[in-house]
Amino acid sequence: MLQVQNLTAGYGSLTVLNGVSLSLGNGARLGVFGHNGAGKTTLLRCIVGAVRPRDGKVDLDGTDTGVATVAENVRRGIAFVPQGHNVFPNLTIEQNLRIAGLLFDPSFVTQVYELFPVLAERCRQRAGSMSGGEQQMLALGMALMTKPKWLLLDEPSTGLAPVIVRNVMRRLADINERTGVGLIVVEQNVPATLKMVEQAVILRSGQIAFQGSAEELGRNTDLWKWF
Amino acid sequence: QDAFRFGLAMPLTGSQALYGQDQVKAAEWAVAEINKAGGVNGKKLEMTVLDTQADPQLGIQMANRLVSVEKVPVFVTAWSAVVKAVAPVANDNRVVELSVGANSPDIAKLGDYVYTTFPLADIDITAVAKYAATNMGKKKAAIVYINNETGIVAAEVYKKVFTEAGGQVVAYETYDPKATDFTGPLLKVRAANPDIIHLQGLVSDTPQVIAQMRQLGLAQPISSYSAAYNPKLIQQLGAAAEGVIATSLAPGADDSDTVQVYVARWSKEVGREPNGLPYTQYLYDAPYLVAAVLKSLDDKKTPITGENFRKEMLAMRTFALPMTGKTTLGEDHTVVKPVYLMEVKGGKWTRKAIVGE
Amino acid sequence: MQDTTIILQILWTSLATSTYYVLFAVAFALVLKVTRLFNFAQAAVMTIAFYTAFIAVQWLEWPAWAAFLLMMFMTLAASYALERIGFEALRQRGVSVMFVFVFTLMVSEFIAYVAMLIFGTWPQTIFPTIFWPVTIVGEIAVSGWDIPAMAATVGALAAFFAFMRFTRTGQFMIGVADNPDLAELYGINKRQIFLAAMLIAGAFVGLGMFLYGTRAQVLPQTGLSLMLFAIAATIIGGIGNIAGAAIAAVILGIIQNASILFISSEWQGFLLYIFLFLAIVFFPNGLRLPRRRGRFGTATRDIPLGRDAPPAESQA
Amino acid sequence: MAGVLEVRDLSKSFDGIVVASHIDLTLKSGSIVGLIGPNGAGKTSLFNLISGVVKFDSGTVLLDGSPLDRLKFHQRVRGGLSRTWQHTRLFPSLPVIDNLLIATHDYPGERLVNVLFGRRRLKAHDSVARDKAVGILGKMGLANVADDLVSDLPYGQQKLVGVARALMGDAKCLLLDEPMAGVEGQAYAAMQRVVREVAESGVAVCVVEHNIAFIRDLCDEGVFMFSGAIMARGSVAELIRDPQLTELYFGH
Amino acid sequence: MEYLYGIIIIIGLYVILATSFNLIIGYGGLVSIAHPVFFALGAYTSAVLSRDFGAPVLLAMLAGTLVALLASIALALPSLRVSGDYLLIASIGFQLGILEVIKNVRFTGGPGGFTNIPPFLIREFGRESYVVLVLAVMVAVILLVWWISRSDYGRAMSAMRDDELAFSSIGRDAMWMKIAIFGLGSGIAGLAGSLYAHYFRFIAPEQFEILQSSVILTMVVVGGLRTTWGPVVGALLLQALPQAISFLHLPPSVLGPIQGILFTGLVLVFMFFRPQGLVPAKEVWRAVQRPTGKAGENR
Ligand SMILES: Nc1ncnc2c1ncn2[C@@H]1O[C@H](COP(=O)(O)OP(=O)(O)OP(=O)(O)O)[C@@H](O)[C@H]1O
Ligand SMILES: Nc1ncnc2c1ncn2[C@@H]1O[C@H](COP(=O)(O)OP(=O)(O)OP(=O)(O)O)[C@@H](O)[C@H]1O
Ligand SMILES: [Mg+2]
Ligand SMILES: [Mg+2]
Repeated sequence: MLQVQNLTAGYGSLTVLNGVSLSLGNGARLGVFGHNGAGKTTLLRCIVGAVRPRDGKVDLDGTDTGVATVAENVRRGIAFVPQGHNVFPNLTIEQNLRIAGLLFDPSFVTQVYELFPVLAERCRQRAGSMSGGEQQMLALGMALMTKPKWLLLDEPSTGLAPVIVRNVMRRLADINERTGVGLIVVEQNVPATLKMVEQAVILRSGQIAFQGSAEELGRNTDLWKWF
Repeated sequence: QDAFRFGLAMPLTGSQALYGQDQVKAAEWAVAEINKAGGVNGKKLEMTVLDTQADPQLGIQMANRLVSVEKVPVFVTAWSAVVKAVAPVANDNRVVELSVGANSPDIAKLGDYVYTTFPLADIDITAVAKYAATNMGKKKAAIVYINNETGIVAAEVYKKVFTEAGGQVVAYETYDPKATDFTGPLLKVRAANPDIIHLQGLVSDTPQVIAQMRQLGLAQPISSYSAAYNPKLIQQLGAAAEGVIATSLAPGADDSDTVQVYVARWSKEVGREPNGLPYTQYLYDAPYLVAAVLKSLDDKKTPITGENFRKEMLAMRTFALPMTGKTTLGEDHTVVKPVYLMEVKGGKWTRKAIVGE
Repeated sequence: MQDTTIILQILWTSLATSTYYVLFAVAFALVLKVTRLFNFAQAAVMTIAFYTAFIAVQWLEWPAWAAFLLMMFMTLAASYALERIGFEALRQRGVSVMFVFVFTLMVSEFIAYVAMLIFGTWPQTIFPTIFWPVTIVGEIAVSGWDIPAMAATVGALAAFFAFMRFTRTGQFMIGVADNPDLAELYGINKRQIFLAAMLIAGAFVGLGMFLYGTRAQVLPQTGLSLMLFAIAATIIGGIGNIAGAAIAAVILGIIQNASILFISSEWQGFLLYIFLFLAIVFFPNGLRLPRRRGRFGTATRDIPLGRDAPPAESQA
Repeated sequence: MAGVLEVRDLSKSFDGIVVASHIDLTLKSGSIVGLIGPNGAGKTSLFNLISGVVKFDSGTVLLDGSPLDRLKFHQRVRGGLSRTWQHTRLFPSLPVIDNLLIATHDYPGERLVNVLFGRRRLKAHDSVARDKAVGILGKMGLANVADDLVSDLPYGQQKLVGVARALMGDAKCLLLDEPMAGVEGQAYAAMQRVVREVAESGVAVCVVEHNIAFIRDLCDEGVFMFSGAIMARGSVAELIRDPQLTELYFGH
Repeated sequence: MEYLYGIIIIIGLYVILATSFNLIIGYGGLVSIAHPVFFALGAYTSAVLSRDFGAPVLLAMLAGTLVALLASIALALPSLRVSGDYLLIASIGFQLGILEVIKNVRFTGGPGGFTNIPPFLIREFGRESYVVLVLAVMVAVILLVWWISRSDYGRAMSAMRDDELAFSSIGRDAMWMKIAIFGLGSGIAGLAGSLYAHYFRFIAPEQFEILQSSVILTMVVVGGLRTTWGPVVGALLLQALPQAISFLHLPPSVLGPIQGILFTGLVLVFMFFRPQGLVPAKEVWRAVQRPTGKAGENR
């Protein structure tokens, strides 16, 4: 269970999230949408513990992740793929993956390579010299190395070719079904995301403007056509 | 006016503090003694101590302060760079600067108000060099010196004197003040195969250089100057210290009763011998010299100014001082003193000769 | 032949005396790599290490091994305190790299003054004597200090590189060195890693100071002047390249000593600085080991000294 | 009509990884070229080679007929080339408006002499530049964040600021690297309008994007890159229909 | 009050040094420690020219400034060509190397220092005139750096520090700008050096060692990097503090170390309680006038 209860958070004098509540059962798949600056990234950062909530809490199976450090939350099973600059640029691909998985299951590397064959080919290349899309794949792979219970993805499709996006979305759904990893995906690419999530949320200026099933949102296109 | 004042600007911190602090202590004892014996015509002698860190800039600040805040007619200072740097302050303000301990030969030429009561480098280095060439009969000398002012100047003096006395300098090597390994220069010395080696270093590196010399098989006699003259050297080098010659510009405990009492007082109150015993002896004497001049001025009821102090001091010219004996200020702003040559024999410093008595 | 003996002797002695420089350089390079700090407070740790050993041997008259253990303990304790009380607090306040640098400088000076107050300013050594017996091997004088010092240094370095290569903490250091905030996303506790780096560096400093203090005299401010060499080596070795720093330390030591064969000795000090200059012109990326691809510990990075630069862009 | 920017037989490889092989590309004044291709095809690298961030192995790049090979990055920009970055590379310690003000073609404030002795010129330039910047921000829907620090903006808006900054320099040739990645759909129309306007003013534009709809709606011509080489050219609609490219890139 | 004049002049010179150093390391983001060596070059050039070559003091001072400026460009050109960080290495090498040369050549007086430098103004107009001169230069330097940092140049410096590649991508030349900043800052240090030489009339190489670098760096950083008043406050405080401590009349036997402990201890305390410097800087470039657009709601 991941429960976000009446979460309020912000930076300095600015309040970004205002009383957001969510309740997700294990293995849930949630899509979060909203315009730029709606607070999507902030929501994910609160869940992983990188932003301290002003009010409310994030409850993961009975523990409050809002007060723990990021490292502790990650070890409890929350993985987070940030938006941009999300790999160790001076280490090789292989080093990146191994370090990401050291506390968990280093042998998982082979599965990541299977998911993204291009990473296996380039396993000795410096991550910083990879193309934008390749770095995005690596970041996803690294998050998977932590064998999470919850996978938080901040705009995972950014910079990925359409065919890869489709592939990634499909594989994520696949992993979710096989291992029961919960998914929270923040996306601008709504149609592609709606195909893989069950639940959907629209954030507007830090508040939940819509909450429901993916299908419902899919039908209601004028709700999302601007995202 | 119920007290006479003079200044003392010495390094109390920084790399030179090990000397500075002991020298200040010696001066303080002297002031206390003078006051116990009735002061200067019944008035107290007061000494203002300031820290120069042996740094010229700080030296100037402290000299300025002594001159314009404390308004002293005379101040005592040391360390060549500081002595030189504050010379304009003394000259411009007509306040006497007594250099006690700096030995750079330039000090004699710093201006009308700068005098030294400490013999300059020419004196003791000349003595060891001449002694090596004539008395010890050494023909080939090697000079190893630290690459700083004292090192360079002294090495030049040694070279000149030794050559003039008929010897030959076969190796002339320097090392960096920051060095911790001296193999290179020492091997060059070894290759030159000298009869005697003169080492001009600091207290902190001298034992190490000597240790390394002996380890590299350089068995020749080694001479040095007052930096080597301390008991620690023998402790740190053990048998390797045997035969090391050093100089002292002041009489030792064996030469004079006052010195014996003085050294005993160090052992009793501080638990060790002073760092650089001869220097502290000169510093002990400095307040006596100042007091003598002040007394004479006071007797004549002359106002105590730097100008009058200088005149009176030059008029008196000769002083009998407790630690270092008779001292005559020369026309050339310097003093001449006997040089005591010391040698390590049987694990102890023993006197080898007195030059220039 | 006389000349070869001289060269060999210089090589040998420089190699022996470079041991403590190597240890200081590696300690400095490690902290710089992992925490991105120019840790001048290493000089404070050096001072504490030395005077602890000095007290144990000369005042308490402990045997050498016990003194060494006590010294190591104090060194580690000092490193621990420095990290937990000093750096961590400053990090939390988000101060600039330059600020921490000045902080470390002040800590070193502070400790030097404290040492001066307690121990005076007379140069000291750990054991009463610094004269080591000499054996002549071939025509080369080998002092009794040389071999143990080299063995200890090589042993420590081997243990260190094995640690970096094979342990979790070692590998985490590499990650944290690259991007500490990102490392947290993989469950790595960066506080612990920073601490580990400081402690390992502390151990190197302790060992190095023991070697130094048994061979040369130490003053309260000796630590600070020894730092310069460590920094030069670290920079020439390529910032972030620990093995490079170690090798640069050895090479610098040898060159500085051997230079006497070619140039007049008063210009010897100048040579180190000429070297720093040449290093920029000819080895702009530092002395790099032949790059063994995909191994840990060989990747080099540029450390932004002023403020954190944005992460490297692809191909940029 | 000759191209503003001509890339001729350009090649580059890194340790055996070919990022550009014999690329020929002409960007004409007023036209918008869409550069597409799978991840790692070499699109960003091509921009890097053209702008001089990375040196190429062989070939030439001509801007207005004169070769760029010997010029440094900033000199090429001075010569009329402008580019954006795939990851935003803004100046985080400057407010949005200042990020733009500094990017004018002849920013006089970069010379100490002007700062000390040319106040009048600075002032004149500043007011012109400010009007221009406000205009561009307005068009991109960023007017209300003009005084914010860029580091406080959400990622999407940072991308927009990056494009706005590139527009300040009056370039002859504009290279946009994934301008829409991470940007909300709402900015779609604004971005289309702005880029089109720029092209209409005579600038040669090249856009890299994975958002195919955006490319389709905007570009006059499409170029498909694969493994460092240009594999196909034509109208974007044609490219999308190509079954081989669909297999490689668009997906089914 | 010669003592006071001396102190004022020293503080004034340190304010000049710290302010110009702030221009280099703070505003320019150029990590160099070689500032004292430009101070030395200015001092030595001016001293040698006026004493041994009979140059008029004013001209000699100008030459000192110029030599420092040119030397700084000679240092910056090769090292900045590679990468900004190499300036640090090069500056260490440069500083120690130049000092080594000063120690080993004859005409500088070697390690013993250079004495009898001709005075300036003092003979004719008294010490006060020199105090006025130094203070005037100080004010001019503060104003200059203030003006530069607030002008359009300040905006450019800020951008350059943030991201050099992006800076190139908008057509700005980072390399040239760094050289200009470094040259200007170092030239000012050279001027301070010549001012020093003709008042105190003795200079020695040991006055310009690395230790001096750390003193100036501490002034700038403890005072407040990238602020107008930070280096001024830093220089004032760090110069006045030891003076004040020395008036405490501590017993001479502990005087030295206790002074040092008090001084470094106080600086450490300042650092702990004012971690952004005594005059904290916003990490944000502040323009002379705020832009006309409406202010964002989040500030
Ligand atoms: N570090 C920060 N300091 C101050 N304000 C911030 C910071 N990060 C974000 N903000 C502000 O918080 C608000 C929400 O930002 P957030 O990054 O959560 O948006 P988002 O929904 O993820 O947008 P995008 O789709 O562009 O990524 C924005 O208005 C932004 O300006
Ligand atoms: N410095 C380098 N060293 C090695 N390989 C490199 C270097 N720079 C780029 N590459 C490789 O060249 C290829 C092309 O990269 P580029 O960034 O141009 O791709 P792209 O077409 O922009 O991809 P994306 O759409 O993912 O951004 C990638 O596979 C990348 O790994
Ligand atoms: Mg976001
Ligand atoms: Mg790309």
